[in-house]
Amino acid sequence: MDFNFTQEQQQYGDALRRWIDKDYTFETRQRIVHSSTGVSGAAWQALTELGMTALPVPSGQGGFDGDAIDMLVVMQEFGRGLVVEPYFATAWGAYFLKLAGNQYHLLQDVAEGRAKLACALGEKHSRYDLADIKTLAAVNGEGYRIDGTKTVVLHGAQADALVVSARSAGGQRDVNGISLFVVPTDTPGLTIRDYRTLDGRRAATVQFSHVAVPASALLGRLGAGCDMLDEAADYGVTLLCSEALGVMDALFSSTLDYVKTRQQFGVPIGSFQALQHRLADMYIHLEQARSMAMLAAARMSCGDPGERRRIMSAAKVRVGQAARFIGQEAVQLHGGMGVTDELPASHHFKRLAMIERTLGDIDHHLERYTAQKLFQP
Amino acid sequence: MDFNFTQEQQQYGDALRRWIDKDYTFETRQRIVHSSTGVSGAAWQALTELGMTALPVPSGQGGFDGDAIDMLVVMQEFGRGLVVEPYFATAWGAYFLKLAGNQYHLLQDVAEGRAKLACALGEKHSRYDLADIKTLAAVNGEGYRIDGTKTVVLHGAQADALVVSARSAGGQRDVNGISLFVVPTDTPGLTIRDYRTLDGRRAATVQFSHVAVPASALLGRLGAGCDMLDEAADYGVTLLCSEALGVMDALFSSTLDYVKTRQQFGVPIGSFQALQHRLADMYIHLEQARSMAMLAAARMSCGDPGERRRIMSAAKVRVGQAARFIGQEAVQLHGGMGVTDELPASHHFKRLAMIERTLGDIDHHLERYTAQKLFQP
Amino acid sequence: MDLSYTAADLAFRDKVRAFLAANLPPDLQKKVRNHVRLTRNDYVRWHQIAARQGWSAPGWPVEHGGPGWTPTQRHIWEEECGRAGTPQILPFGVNMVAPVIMAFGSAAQKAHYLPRILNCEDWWCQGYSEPGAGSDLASLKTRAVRVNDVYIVNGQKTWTTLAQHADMMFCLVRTDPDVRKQEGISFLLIDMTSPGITVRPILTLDEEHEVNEVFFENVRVPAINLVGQENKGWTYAKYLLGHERTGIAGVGRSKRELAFLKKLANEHSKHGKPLLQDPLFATKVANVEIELMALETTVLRVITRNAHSPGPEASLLKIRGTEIQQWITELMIEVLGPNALPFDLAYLDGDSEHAVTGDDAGAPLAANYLNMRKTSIYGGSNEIQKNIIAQMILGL
Amino acid sequence: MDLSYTAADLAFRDKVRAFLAANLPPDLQKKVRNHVRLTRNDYVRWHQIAARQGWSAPGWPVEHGGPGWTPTQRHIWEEECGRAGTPQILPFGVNMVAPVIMAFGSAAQKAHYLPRILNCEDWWCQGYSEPGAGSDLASLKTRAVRVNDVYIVNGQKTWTTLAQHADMMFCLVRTDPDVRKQEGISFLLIDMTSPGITVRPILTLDEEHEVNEVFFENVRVPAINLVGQENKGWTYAKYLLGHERTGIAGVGRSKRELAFLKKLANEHSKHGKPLLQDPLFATKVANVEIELMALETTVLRVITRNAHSPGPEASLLKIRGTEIQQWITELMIEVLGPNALPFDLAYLDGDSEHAVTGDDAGAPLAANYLNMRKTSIYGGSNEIQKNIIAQMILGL
Repeated sequence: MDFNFTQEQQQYGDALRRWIDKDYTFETRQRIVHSSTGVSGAAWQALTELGMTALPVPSGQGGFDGDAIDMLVVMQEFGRGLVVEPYFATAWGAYFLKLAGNQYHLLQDVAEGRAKLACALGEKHSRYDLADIKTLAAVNGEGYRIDGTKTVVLHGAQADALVVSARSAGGQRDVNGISLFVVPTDTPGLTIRDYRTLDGRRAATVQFSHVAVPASALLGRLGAGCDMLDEAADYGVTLLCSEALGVMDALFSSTLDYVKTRQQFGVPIGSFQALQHRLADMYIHLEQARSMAMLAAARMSCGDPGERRRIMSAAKVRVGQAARFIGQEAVQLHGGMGVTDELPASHHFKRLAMIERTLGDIDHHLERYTAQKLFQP
Repeated sequence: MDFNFTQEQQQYGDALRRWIDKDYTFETRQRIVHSSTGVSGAAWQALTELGMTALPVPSGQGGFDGDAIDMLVVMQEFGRGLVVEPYFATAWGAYFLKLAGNQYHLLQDVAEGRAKLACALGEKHSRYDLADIKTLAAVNGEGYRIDGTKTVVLHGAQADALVVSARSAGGQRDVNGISLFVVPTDTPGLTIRDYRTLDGRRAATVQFSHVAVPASALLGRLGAGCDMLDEAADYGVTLLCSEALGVMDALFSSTLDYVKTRQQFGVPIGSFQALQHRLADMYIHLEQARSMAMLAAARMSCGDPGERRRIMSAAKVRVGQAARFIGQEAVQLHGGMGVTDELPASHHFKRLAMIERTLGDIDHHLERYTAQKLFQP
Repeated sequence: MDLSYTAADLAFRDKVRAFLAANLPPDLQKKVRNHVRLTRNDYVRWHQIAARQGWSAPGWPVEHGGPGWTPTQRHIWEEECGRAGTPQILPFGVNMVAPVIMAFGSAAQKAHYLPRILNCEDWWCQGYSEPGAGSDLASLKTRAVRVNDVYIVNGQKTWTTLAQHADMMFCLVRTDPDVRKQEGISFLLIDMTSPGITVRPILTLDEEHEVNEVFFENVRVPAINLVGQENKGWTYAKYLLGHERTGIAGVGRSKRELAFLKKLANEHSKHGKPLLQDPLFATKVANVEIELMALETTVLRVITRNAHSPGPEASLLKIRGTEIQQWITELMIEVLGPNALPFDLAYLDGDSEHAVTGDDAGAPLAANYLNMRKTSIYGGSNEIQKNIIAQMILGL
Repeated sequence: MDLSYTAADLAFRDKVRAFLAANLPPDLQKKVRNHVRLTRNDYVRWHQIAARQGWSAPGWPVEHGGPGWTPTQRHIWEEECGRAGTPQILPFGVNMVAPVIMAFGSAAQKAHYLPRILNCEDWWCQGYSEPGAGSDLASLKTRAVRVNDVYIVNGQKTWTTLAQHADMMFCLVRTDPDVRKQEGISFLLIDMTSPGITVRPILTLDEEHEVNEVFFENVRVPAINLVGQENKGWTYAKYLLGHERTGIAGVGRSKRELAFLKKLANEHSKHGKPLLQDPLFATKVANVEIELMALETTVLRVITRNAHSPGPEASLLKIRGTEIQQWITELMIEVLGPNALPFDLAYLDGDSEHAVTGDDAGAPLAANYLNMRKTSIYGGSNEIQKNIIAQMILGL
């Protein structure tokens, strides 16, 4: 049993952190957030040079074949640094392509920083149930025709291609009949409406009107996309847990700094025992969440879907609980400063609140956890 | 709007408290708990003289016609004083008789302290669902024959007569087909196995083997006992909430005394801010529970069953939450002393834990609350 | 003990309801109910509608223009306004500076300011907190030096709510730096148009301009604007703190928000069924509803006992009231799920008719969740309230 | 990073499992699993079975009779014992006094006591807490005065676990009352059969005789029973505190109890369906299971980093470990519902074959809930653990 990162992992984590400290400061980040696109071409270029875009891509397509543990190292840093670039969306999308095994060119473009991806899976009504799909995929000559509307597509407008779920058969919430496609964002019939998200990022409503795609756009087998969706969603969960861990680390640390510095009644407020005990509770949450984020990254590739679901849902639950506790307490302990837009703390808080609502909240994953066979005595 | 007790209410509350302080001290109480019957004839005699047995009985049967608010005043004192006499069981039983309207003699005996009652409603499997009944009542000549086993009958072995629920028709969990009877405990075929409860009281397993009762034993109409059961259970809930309030008052007050007196590190432990904030939380719980116990007592006779259910369930939930928080925190703040048998504090804690499991726990009543039509938007 | 409203109370409630039905402008009501941010004019409009009815200052004595209501009637008014969704009548004038002026102000101050407060002719803001003086308010440093018949004020206030709209500020300033910190403070009324005042916005985490920093550079304040005696300002501030804090629980408002939450949860579904029927979610809603039910009863217990100043029990009401408000906003974004992510500033600020996502009711809720984090911090943080309970009620 | 057991670890686990399957007496296992109270003999029997295998002191160095296990192997042993349901090997000898004797004791003390501890020939108890010295242990007052080659001990200890069975006590006594309170304390080994010792039971709230008061009246303790130097006892006590606290999380035991809880919840029904399928209840069980899963990983992180003394992180393990234990016992009585009320002392104490209610598995659970309230109080209360985290880890 070994909880250490390899030297190599530490190195690229450090490199990423150095780049953020130097070139992606809070002020820079805020400028990017308020820019028209909400992302930075220069930053993407830098991330490509740091090998970040290649990391999740298989070596066959010019990538570094990074696993979920490698991704933990980098996602932590993205979280800590509040990076708003479409890295999560792209890495998550790449996982679909990797599972599909037929999108070598696009994966190569991802590895080399030429292509960004986004995942258009949710719909207005679907909440966290990714199998709840109204968007239709009909056979159309050699290919397919997609119609429907996807909502809250993270970095949809910044992507070059979208992974899209659609129903080629079955009823609205059937697990069978789901098909996955990859669709370039310049495909005719696609309308993308970009907007800001609460945590300073971008998302979009993506409308498909008679969008024709070739047969090669299909990921996996027609109507059998459910397992791929399930596994890729779990991969997304471990990325988010890893990112949340970095966010919480930074937020806890700035809270500690704040209570040690902020003076009231002639002493640092961190000398008040009631606050000390709450900080101790935050610390316990943080370490328990760290354990679960690590466990999730380590078990992502365990090969047993039941065990994978169990651990990923457990991690999302536990990290979600920690995120809520640490986030809310950090704001409270920062006092007035905690509710301004001016400190990174409130942006860390917002990111945590939004991670909680991405790919399933605490209740969703508790329910999924208890539905697993492994939960039975 | 008026939250004050009448002068009369205050007087009998005070009289009861004086009697407890003088004749039902903690030491006396402990002796009674460990005696062979677990109750005291002398105490019952004193309670009769104080008018307590007459209080819940209608004036037509020699009682004082006390309502749930009157009962709040006395149940608080019983809670505070950890009285283990079968008062709750008897008052609760009397409510059934009052609703039935045909048990004048027995009610008169209750008022005059000659008869104690107990309610044999639950069964091994039934949990908090009082309509989940296997015990059968068959027509038997002019009367009925009862067969079955009732469990955790509070003060069953100390009672002179039992209120019993049985199924005269319908399936195990049907709301229709429930009949209620009153059965003297010396009726042939009754076997009562007495045991101690965790909070120093008595309960019993009561077995009915071909127990023949006359037609006059039926309370209300045959097979239509469900509403009566529901209303009487709500009455029991308000009594328990009132008692719990007294228990919490006493427990909170002894905890406050303890932290003001107990010295560690050269100061009273109540000077530590972390403990102060927890005591403030206990205070908030206590006051919120007090509000709900008062609201429940005031609404018990509101006349609208939906509203009654809603408020009684809300009160049992809120009082239960307060009881758990205050109980556990009080033990913790008492340190080692909190887990000994020697202080009233741990007995107050035990009583709260058992009240929580009587007539529905927090989850049961949350579920009942959300099932009411009034919960819908 | 009788926990029902009297016939007179019920008649009064009907009167209030009728007034609100007839006088609350639908556009304002829609904004409030939909959590769209209000403009200065929105607040003033509603205040003046209430004032025309003589109801803008429910807690004031009749002699100054109050309606002469009982505590229960005031509670009913607050509750009905909350439920209907009126803009708040901001407390800075009516509930904060006015009672101090009534108790300690000069005849001229009373004659000038009170009618103007009643009718919202002046917009007041509160100059209390400073960068170094938050929970420890008495350590404030803003300096006022008397020179003949003016005070020269220098220093800085912060977290000043809606100061960008304000005509007047009531302000705690240090007039004697050489005594115990509580003893050298005075209570000044400052005209916000005075030269030397700079108001700098602080954006809150939901990018709202609600609070400000206010800088004073040799601001000249006429000495007649001193309330009461010099160096006695701390006494007045404490008087104010114990005054009129029943509305602090926000029961009426929370009832409206809870009803909104339930409606929302009924319209959103999970596995094809309304979320409000999901046992986990329904239970959370029930828990808040029960807590609010308990709090309303607690409020009524407190106000029927102690009409004007609830005393330290107000700390309980503040803590639980703000927690309930926060829980409700949290549950609202739980309902939205992933649809909580979009952030539509134009719609929030009332600059756009509809939300970019098409979900007008849902769009402001996540920002609302963020915004409401402030409630456990402002007005004496909930930690300070627990200290007050421990000391004043529990004797620790 | 690799969070799987190695092949060697797995082989070791199989060996432990095989040992337990062959050697854990079924009657003991049944008692433990069913929460029936253990006798002195029950504890001794199991300790000696483990000793015969050489496994009674997993943390000891090989030279003193330890098995030479890695931290992971020790964790596996604890976990497997917990899951199987062995009686606990009580910590007072093996994990508490023994490391102090090894580090600071004389050669004669080592030679005499260590083998006897290994084989449970002496039952040890811990003489630390006093009526006035709980969390503030250093303020202890029990006095030892040296007269020639004996110490004369007078005073009182309290909360002394299972002292009624004890042959020996390791005891903190005050040997110098005139210096700073931490500096006048010595560490004595006291024969419990010495004249002048009185052991008085304290019944816990579940009417169990588990703790005691121990009174000393002119008890003569040979000076050779002093460990290390006079007046250095506080150092040894602190050494002990930082030592061997990984088992403190009780992960294996909690796993067994959680499995028991699930089985119980599957056998009890609500509305005709197993309670474990009720969404509210299942969610609570899942929450505890996930917390335990996280804690196990945290334990492994701590022990693989810091083999022998986990340091202040042990406070985290103690807090969460005891909270999980308490949550599980609380959920058990939630399962029982009204059937939690019966209190069957005869069955609990092993004096009766079956519970009066006929529910052997359920009968002890409410008493168990009560009993486990102690865990957040003893061994340094959870409040003290939070102080340690704040000071030692967070630097506050």
